[in-house]
Amino acid sequence: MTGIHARFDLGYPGFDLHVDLRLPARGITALFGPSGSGKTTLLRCIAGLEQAPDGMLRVDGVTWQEGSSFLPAYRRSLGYVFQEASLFPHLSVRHNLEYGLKRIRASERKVRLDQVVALLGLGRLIDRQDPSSLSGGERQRIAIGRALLTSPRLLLMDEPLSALDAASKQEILPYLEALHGELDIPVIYVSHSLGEVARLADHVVLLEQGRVVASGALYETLSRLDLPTAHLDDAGAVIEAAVAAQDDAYHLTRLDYSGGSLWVSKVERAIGQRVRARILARDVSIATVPPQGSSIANILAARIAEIRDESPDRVNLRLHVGGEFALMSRITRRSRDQLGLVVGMEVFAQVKSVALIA
Amino acid sequence: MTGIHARFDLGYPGFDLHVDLRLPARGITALFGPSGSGKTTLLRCIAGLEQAPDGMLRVDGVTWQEGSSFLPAYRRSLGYVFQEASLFPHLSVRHNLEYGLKRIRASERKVRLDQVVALLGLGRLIDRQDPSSLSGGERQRIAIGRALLTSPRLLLMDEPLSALDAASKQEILPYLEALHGELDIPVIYVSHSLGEVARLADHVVLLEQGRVVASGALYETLSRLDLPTAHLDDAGAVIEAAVAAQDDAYHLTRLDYSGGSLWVSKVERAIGQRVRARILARDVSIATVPPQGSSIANILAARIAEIRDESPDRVNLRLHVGGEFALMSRITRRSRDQLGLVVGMEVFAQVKSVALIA
Amino acid sequence: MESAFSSAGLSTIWLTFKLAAVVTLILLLVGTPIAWWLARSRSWWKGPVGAVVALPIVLPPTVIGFYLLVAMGPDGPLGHFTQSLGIGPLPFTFAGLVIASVFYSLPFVVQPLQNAFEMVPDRVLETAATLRASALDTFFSVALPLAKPGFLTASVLGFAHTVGEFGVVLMIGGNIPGETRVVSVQIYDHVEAMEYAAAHWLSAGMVVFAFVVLLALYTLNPTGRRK
Amino acid sequence: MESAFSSAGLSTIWLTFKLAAVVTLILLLVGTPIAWWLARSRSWWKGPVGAVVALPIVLPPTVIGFYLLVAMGPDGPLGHFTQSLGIGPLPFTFAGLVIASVFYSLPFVVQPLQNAFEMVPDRVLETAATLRASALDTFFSVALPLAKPGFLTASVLGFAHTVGEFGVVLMIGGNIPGETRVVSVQIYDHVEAMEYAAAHWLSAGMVVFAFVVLLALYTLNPTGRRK
Amino acid sequence: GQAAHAGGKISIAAAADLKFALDEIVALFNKAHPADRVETIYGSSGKFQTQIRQGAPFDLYFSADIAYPRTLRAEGFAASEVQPYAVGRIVLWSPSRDATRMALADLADPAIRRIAIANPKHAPYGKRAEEALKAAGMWEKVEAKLIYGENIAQAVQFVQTGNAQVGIVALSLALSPELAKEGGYALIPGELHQPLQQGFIITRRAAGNPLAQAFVKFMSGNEAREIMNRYGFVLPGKVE
Ligand SMILES: Nc1ncnc2c1ncn2[C@@H]1O[C@H](COP(=O)(O)OP(=O)(O)OP(=O)(O)O)[C@@H](O)[C@H]1O
Ligand SMILES: Nc1ncnc2c1ncn2[C@@H]1O[C@H](COP(=O)(O)OP(=O)(O)OP(=O)(O)O)[C@@H](O)[C@H]1O
Ligand SMILES: [Mg+2]
Ligand SMILES: [Mg+2]
Repeated sequence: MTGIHARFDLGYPGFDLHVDLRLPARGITALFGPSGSGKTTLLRCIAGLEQAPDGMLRVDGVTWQEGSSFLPAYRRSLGYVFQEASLFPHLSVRHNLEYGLKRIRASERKVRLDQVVALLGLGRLIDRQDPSSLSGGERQRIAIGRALLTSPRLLLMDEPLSALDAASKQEILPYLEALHGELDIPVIYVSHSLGEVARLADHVVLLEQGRVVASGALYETLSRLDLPTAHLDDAGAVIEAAVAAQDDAYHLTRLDYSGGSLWVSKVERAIGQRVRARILARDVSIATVPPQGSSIANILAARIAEIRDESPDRVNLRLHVGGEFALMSRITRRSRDQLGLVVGMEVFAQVKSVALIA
Repeated sequence: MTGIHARFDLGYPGFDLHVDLRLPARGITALFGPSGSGKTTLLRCIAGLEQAPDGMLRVDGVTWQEGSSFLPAYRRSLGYVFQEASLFPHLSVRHNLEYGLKRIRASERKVRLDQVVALLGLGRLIDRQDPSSLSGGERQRIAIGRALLTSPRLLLMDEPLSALDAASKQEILPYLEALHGELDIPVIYVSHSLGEVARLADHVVLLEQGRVVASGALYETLSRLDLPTAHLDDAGAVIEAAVAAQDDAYHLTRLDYSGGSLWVSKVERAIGQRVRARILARDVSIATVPPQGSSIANILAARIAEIRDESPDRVNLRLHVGGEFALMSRITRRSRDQLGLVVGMEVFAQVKSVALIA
Repeated sequence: MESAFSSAGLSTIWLTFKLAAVVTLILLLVGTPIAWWLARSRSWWKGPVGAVVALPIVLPPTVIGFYLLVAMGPDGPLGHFTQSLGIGPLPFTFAGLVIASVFYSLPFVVQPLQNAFEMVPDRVLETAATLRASALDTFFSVALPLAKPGFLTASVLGFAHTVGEFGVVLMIGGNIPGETRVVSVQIYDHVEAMEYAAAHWLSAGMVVFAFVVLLALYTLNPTGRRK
Repeated sequence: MESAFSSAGLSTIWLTFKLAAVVTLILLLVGTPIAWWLARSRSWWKGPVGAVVALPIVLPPTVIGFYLLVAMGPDGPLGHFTQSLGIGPLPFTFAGLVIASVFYSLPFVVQPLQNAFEMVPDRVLETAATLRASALDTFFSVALPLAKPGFLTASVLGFAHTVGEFGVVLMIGGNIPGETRVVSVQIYDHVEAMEYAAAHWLSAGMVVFAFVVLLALYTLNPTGRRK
Repeated sequence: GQAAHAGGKISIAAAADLKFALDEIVALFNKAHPADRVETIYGSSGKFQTQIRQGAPFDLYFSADIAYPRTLRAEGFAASEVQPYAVGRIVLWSPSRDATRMALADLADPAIRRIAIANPKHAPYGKRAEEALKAAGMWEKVEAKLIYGENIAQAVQFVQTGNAQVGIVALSLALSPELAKEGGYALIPGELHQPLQQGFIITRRAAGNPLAQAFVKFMSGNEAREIMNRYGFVLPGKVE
């Protein structure tokens, strides 16, 4: 009975949430959907901040809500990073950070203050007295740290990174990943950014108008051409590969996966270790003859498994390598016709860029 | 004496803002910089919410602040969208929207309520009574609308879109563009997203630790390899081109510019009209021989003008076509060496994807 | 024994109501700017002014009444002033009662208003400024509505305190029927005269009336919580 | 003529201070949960309870004193109760004074607290809950500090009102030197006995003392504005 | 508890008009009984009556009239008979005009805008003032000018502060050093009103208290009577 099972029905005038979800007990679940689709409402139900009548919530076999029994929010071992950072205005930055930490048993403290301070870059901020004078990004980083410091068994994050610049994001993301890797805290993560989702998530839930449109493993969900995600600019495939070789001179690493081999920026891992990478559909071009003298290092021989219109001018392709799903590609309709691409055809996939994400 | 001239010195413990900026009187200026670099502080100074002593601010020849004279915020014809949407909690959505509208002379009203409602998708929300029950994105859309409805002479936007999903962003961006095109309101726009910046901005200001690191036209600034922006994932060139031909069957448009010709998704504009497009460095690959049978439709003969290390494994290239800057490209160091790329060499630039942005 | 509901009784009730209403109105008018200034100013004077405003509470009403009587009397500074205006001395007049009650109840109005104004976030005021609202406009269109619970409290405390107060009123008013005899004084008289039945009736009437008014206030004006 | 600073005078001042301090403490202890409930509950009872709490203000103090005296007296319901506990009747004792003052000043404490609690945003309370703070813990660690301006006001109003009040005190306390004679009653006595000099001195002392205390409160405890 | 014999203590609840006289008497008594303490509490007679019913710790009750102690006696709160100790008189008093030559009829003078009396409803002196005004046929003429003090002391204050020109007050107050230096008075003929009989009782709690008995005895002694006389109280010849 591990995993999270959530069933909520909640109506507001003009909106109702109607979900019945099973989520894995580990890893990061991305909650993805347009503005007003009920993402925040769902998180609030899970946190026990919204009391959905007849709701049901079980986390790792422990019932948090069912029928008339309702575990109050503070008894739920969860961390919540709100969409709008809500620091306690009367507490210094340090006391904000320590607020939750002090309230859990010493034996439960798996995340240390100095760890969080170092990883979220809070050193310059921790002695500030007045949180209202912090910048937007600073506030949000502190709110994240504060939630992490409760060493929760479930972490709910409502667009935690949207107020951050790319550089801060790049610094924090690895920590969130590590957190999940090391501490095994399941995370439900609301994001508008498919990039973030792909980088972080193991599981994806697509919400639309309060209903679950799709829920599944990241690899499957993001590679499905029939879902709304396929139309996003950032659509693409997420693959799991093993470190196969290192090229120290050029700072490159070769990854092997079911779909072939890819050269990526140096990965500081031992040979054989598994990593996750993301290949955007728009970064994959197709050639019918083996490309020559090109800066594109990654070229895979692939077979077209599916072609689907993405927009009036573009199509999405699913590509298989050795019978298995390997890549998604987005090209113009004209290129499809000029190259005469049809399902089943053998082609060369040129991968311009691979984003290593875990 | 058109344009904005701002000079502010403001110190907080541990931070000081020290800027002397000249911005164009029209178009969108992007304010770009890491968290805590002073973007919000600068906007607040411009808005008159922060009173920097000895500050100076002239907008289109009108002095808003200088020496001891200080125009209070409410006398400055500007719109301000705060980083955290701050709707009036006691007013309905409609009254929030109309708050500023009512306070300007009828003759100054250039933006209509129904226009804003339609363009920001507020129809379903306008009759809501309690703004605190809105979702994060809904709140932000209303805050944007409210600011627009004052038909300001200067619009300050502090990460207005960060709380919005990609789809909403895509809907709102054209409106902001149109606004700027039609109403000729200069906008200062804080953003963490280089994509947004490139799409919207004409002018870019890079801020770091309260200092202006660079300030200049979008094209120049974003194509400079020596600025921090060159290291961003989204680095690339922004070009201005003319509509040269339409391919209705495939829904494509050919753009001509000083750097050559590019095929892009259909642009609904007349032949000869000028548009702006953005080409990410990572979308541009290099070939030393003319590529064959490739889905990449856009191939330009170019000359390497500059090569600069971007990271241990990658380099950025500036490419010229016909003696003028045309493209930026990001490739691995290994590819550079394998292909023997050096400055001055003639190559083929393969452009996988072009984002049309205006 | 005078019944509470005789015509004299009715005039007393009417007078009380009129006094409390006028006093509450003046209190709100006078107290609001003071409270606003106390809440938002960073001046050094804030402390002293706040303390002075709160002072009248610590003195027993009759004593305040006495001092006011001296000050408003023909030889007092206020008396001189009003006489020079040709109004004549204020004691034993309705106007005198009003002024004395305002003075005495001011802290009960200023304090809750000050609190409420302090709780209005700077951000919404700034937002209003960027939407072209002048300070005054912002005050009326944003600060005032957001401080509504404070106004409710201030009005209730001010009104009720004026109704209930009788030390000052007795001293300044002189208990003149139809002119300065208000219900509180009347009940006091009944109790002193051991006309307990009349006192009970009048007290019960006051309590019921107050209860109904307060209930209506609280129910019709639910002072929403902050989200 | 008794001087304000004779030993009897000092005991009166000490008694006043003790009474006001004890009453303020009890008022805060009793008023806080009531105010919290009034501020946060959505119960139907909110209106009626709020109205009842506010009621004591509308009755003249002497009249409240009279009813309390009867209720607490040997034949009153409260008197029966205290006698059955073996405490004996409360009137004319310090305890009786305390109870009466608490009853009378309760609205002055509950109202500002209620306001302050209403102004605490739901969001910070929710945040505390997600950080493992129980309702009680949240109350003490978040709501209370955020409601500080309300507590300041409540304490000032409660304390000052207890010091200044004398109608109830005179009735319930019986003006017994060293036991229930507080400064307000003392000043009242002086004025009634036309011992104006003594009344002036004592009043001036009270005012100066109150001013100093209030000034210290306001200056040391700047009730920060909301950002 | 009961006052002890040696080092005993009693409290006297006394009507406010007794203030000056009683303070002197108590001072004398204390000199004669250095080990004992007598405390006086002045206030409204009606309030005292209510409080004694509710168990107030007063040993002697000197009322400003005789009806209150009689009621208490009838209800069983007294440990002694009701003893008249003085008859009060009322006077016209004014610091701003020459009251010594004034009569009730002069109150119609339009220069006199306000006349202060104690509230006839519950203050004995006010009641007598009303009776006197009615008997003199002046009531209708002056009713609109009347302002009512909570008690006789407040009526005096209205006049003292200049807010009323004339007051009908207790002779004992007019004779007090404080007022005597401010203005003169004219005695209102005693036949215009009921006598202001004032009586006292020993309360139930002081039954058998020797100090209370001693004070009562002292009260009827010559020294005390002389003081009472000086403050304008007519003394009863005998116990009722
Ligand atoms: N109390 C309420 N009363 C009425 N409608 C509500 C209430 N609370 C939420 N809603 C509506 O429910 C919908 C879902 O809100 P929610 O905050 O869950 O959206 P979201 O998916 O988090 O959106 P965003 O990405 O913009 O934050 C919105 O349309 C919102 O307006
Ligand atoms: N009143 C203040 N006292 C002290 N430091 C302050 C104050 N106001 C702002 N700062 C500091 O000044 C710096 C700049 O803040 P600002 O809000 O302008 O940053 P920003 O560029 O908008 O960042 P973000 O992208 O995170 O919103 C921050 O480090 C902030 O902590
Ligand atoms: Mg949301
Ligand atoms: Mg900012």
